[in-house]
Amino acid sequence: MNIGAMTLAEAAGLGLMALGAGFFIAGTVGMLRFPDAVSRLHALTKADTLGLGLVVLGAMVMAATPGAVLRLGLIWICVALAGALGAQLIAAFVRRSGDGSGE
Amino acid sequence: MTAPGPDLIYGLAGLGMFAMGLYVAMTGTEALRRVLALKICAIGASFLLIVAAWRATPDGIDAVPHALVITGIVVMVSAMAVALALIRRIRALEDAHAAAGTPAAPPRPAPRRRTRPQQGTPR
Amino acid sequence: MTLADLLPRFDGGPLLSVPSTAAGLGLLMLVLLATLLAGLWRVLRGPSAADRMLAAQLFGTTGVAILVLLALASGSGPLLDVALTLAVLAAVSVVAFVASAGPGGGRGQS
Amino acid sequence: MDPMVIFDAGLALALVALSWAVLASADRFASVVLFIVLGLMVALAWVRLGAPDVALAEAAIGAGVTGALLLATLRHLRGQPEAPPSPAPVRWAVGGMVAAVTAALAAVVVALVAAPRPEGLAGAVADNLAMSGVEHPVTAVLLNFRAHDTLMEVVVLLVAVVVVWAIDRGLAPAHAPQGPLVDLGPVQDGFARLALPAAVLLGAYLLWAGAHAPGGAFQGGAVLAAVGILAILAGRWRPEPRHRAWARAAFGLGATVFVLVALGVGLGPRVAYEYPLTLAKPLILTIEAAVTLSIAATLAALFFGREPAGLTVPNTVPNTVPSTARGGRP
Repeated sequence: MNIGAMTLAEAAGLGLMALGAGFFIAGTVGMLRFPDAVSRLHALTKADTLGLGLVVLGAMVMAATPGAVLRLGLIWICVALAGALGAQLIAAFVRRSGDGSGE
Repeated sequence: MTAPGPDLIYGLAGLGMFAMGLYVAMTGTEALRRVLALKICAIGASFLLIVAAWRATPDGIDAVPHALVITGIVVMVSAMAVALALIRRIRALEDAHAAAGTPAAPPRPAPRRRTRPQQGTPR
Repeated sequence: MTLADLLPRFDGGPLLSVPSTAAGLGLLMLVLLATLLAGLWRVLRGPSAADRMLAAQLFGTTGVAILVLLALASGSGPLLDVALTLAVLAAVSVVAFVASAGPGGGRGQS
Repeated sequence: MDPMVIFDAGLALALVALSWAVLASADRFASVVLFIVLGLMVALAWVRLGAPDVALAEAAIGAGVTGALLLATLRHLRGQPEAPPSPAPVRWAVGGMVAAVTAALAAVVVALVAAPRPEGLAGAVADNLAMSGVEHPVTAVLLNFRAHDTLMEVVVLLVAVVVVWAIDRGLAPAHAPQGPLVDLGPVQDGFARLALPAAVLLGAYLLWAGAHAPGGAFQGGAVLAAVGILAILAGRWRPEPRHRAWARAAFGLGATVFVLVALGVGLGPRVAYEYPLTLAKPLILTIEAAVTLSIAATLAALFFGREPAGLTVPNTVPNTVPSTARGGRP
């Protein structure tokens, strides 16, 4: 395989992953700084899921084998689903118990 | 060797976990925490095995220690399940005693465990 | 088995070519680990049970990302299976939490 | 490899700090959640140490089964006051002993790290891998070279579920709730419909992958058990007394097949588990499939935590009545 193309793919993958890591940082900052549990849910559902999506996309660009690409896609789908479910359940729980305030 | 390798780093970390787990398992007074302490102790011991395997073959898999640790994980989850069942059982017996001895015990939010007839309408 | 040929084996290292990529991946892993460590503060502090569970979910996502990076850096496909297992099981603990926290309460609603 | 050294050091620090936090936290719920997070980090560390099989087992059992088990038990402990700490002399004595043991072990670890690399058993395993019937060394060790260990492990699981069922028999009313614990709502329902088949597929895939890559009976069984746990939690499946016969069959299946294969091989000129080369792979896969089913059923039963008996409680404890159906769900 052409070496120039490989490094280009790797550079693109690393760039996507770095962007994803930025979203992870944003998610953590959000989780630390937002005032209550319900707004902290944003960090889980949006920032980290998007961050993982970018990391997975970068990994797909770098990983050449179809098996790896397939599994990376499955990983992202599963995490996104779990994040959505978790956010919904936790939000319902907070609403039911009413202890979501910062205290 | 300038920088410490993973063997030293994780070996010492595993040792620390082993020590903390052992101490709390022996001195703790709360059952659940002692169970957690035992599991942490087991993780620390597993770390020593895995580090030994890593030292033998850093680039491959030394399968015998790995198989031992996998066996240990499954045995530990069995032991943990039995311990937790015992804890639940002890709690049930304590509740039964409390209900039998002092009917005016402070109400506990025990939603689906059992209803005490003298408590009137449940929440 | 044709499917087996499609899936990368443990010893196959086709994912990585240049050392600079390894350094980049290592740096990214460090960043993700740092966000994990910072997030521990939320689990320790709470204040509510929901906050702690939320942070734990977040750690699951970050851990999956670190595993993906590790799989790339070491070129071993089966690490993706570990990540996939974590991803599939990510929901179990949160469902167990909400179910066992029971109607109307975190802990200590006395 | 400089970033990776920092990564290792950070991860190791996190492991120690998390362990301390689990053990020292005043809040039971916090320590259980921290413990779940600890399991995740341990899996990462094991990946770093080149043990993907162990990481997979820890991820499957730690993330799925153990966390759910602990959270379910936590519910029963709600409202229980914390016990006072042990008396100071006990703590000092134990602390001294633990410190001495740890110091000795630390000296051993440091000396071992400084020593030249040991040979290990990897070479011996690799030399005989071709005769084991599988291509993955860990599976070869678990189901061929040290199959007796694995049989004992399956028996331990069997004993555990027998004990757990025995514990909850008799005096007090059963401690587990009936029906779905809380109404988890339509989203959860849809998720269960989607996730349960996916997880079943993943479990089967891990079982199959174990022949040539990390994976195998324990990891696959743990993932399948997580399916059962999700189904129980979501109220999609409720263990009932009439399921007991099936459950017992599933618990015993793994050990039975394991022993039968040993007897079948051992009756010939060979010793037990010295599989004939042509039959090795089918025999190992048969054992693994049976063991996977057993592990899945056993772990799910351990999570449920008691025998699914009817609610007729023997009339030995006064002032308790079996829990009747309560609909008051907010």
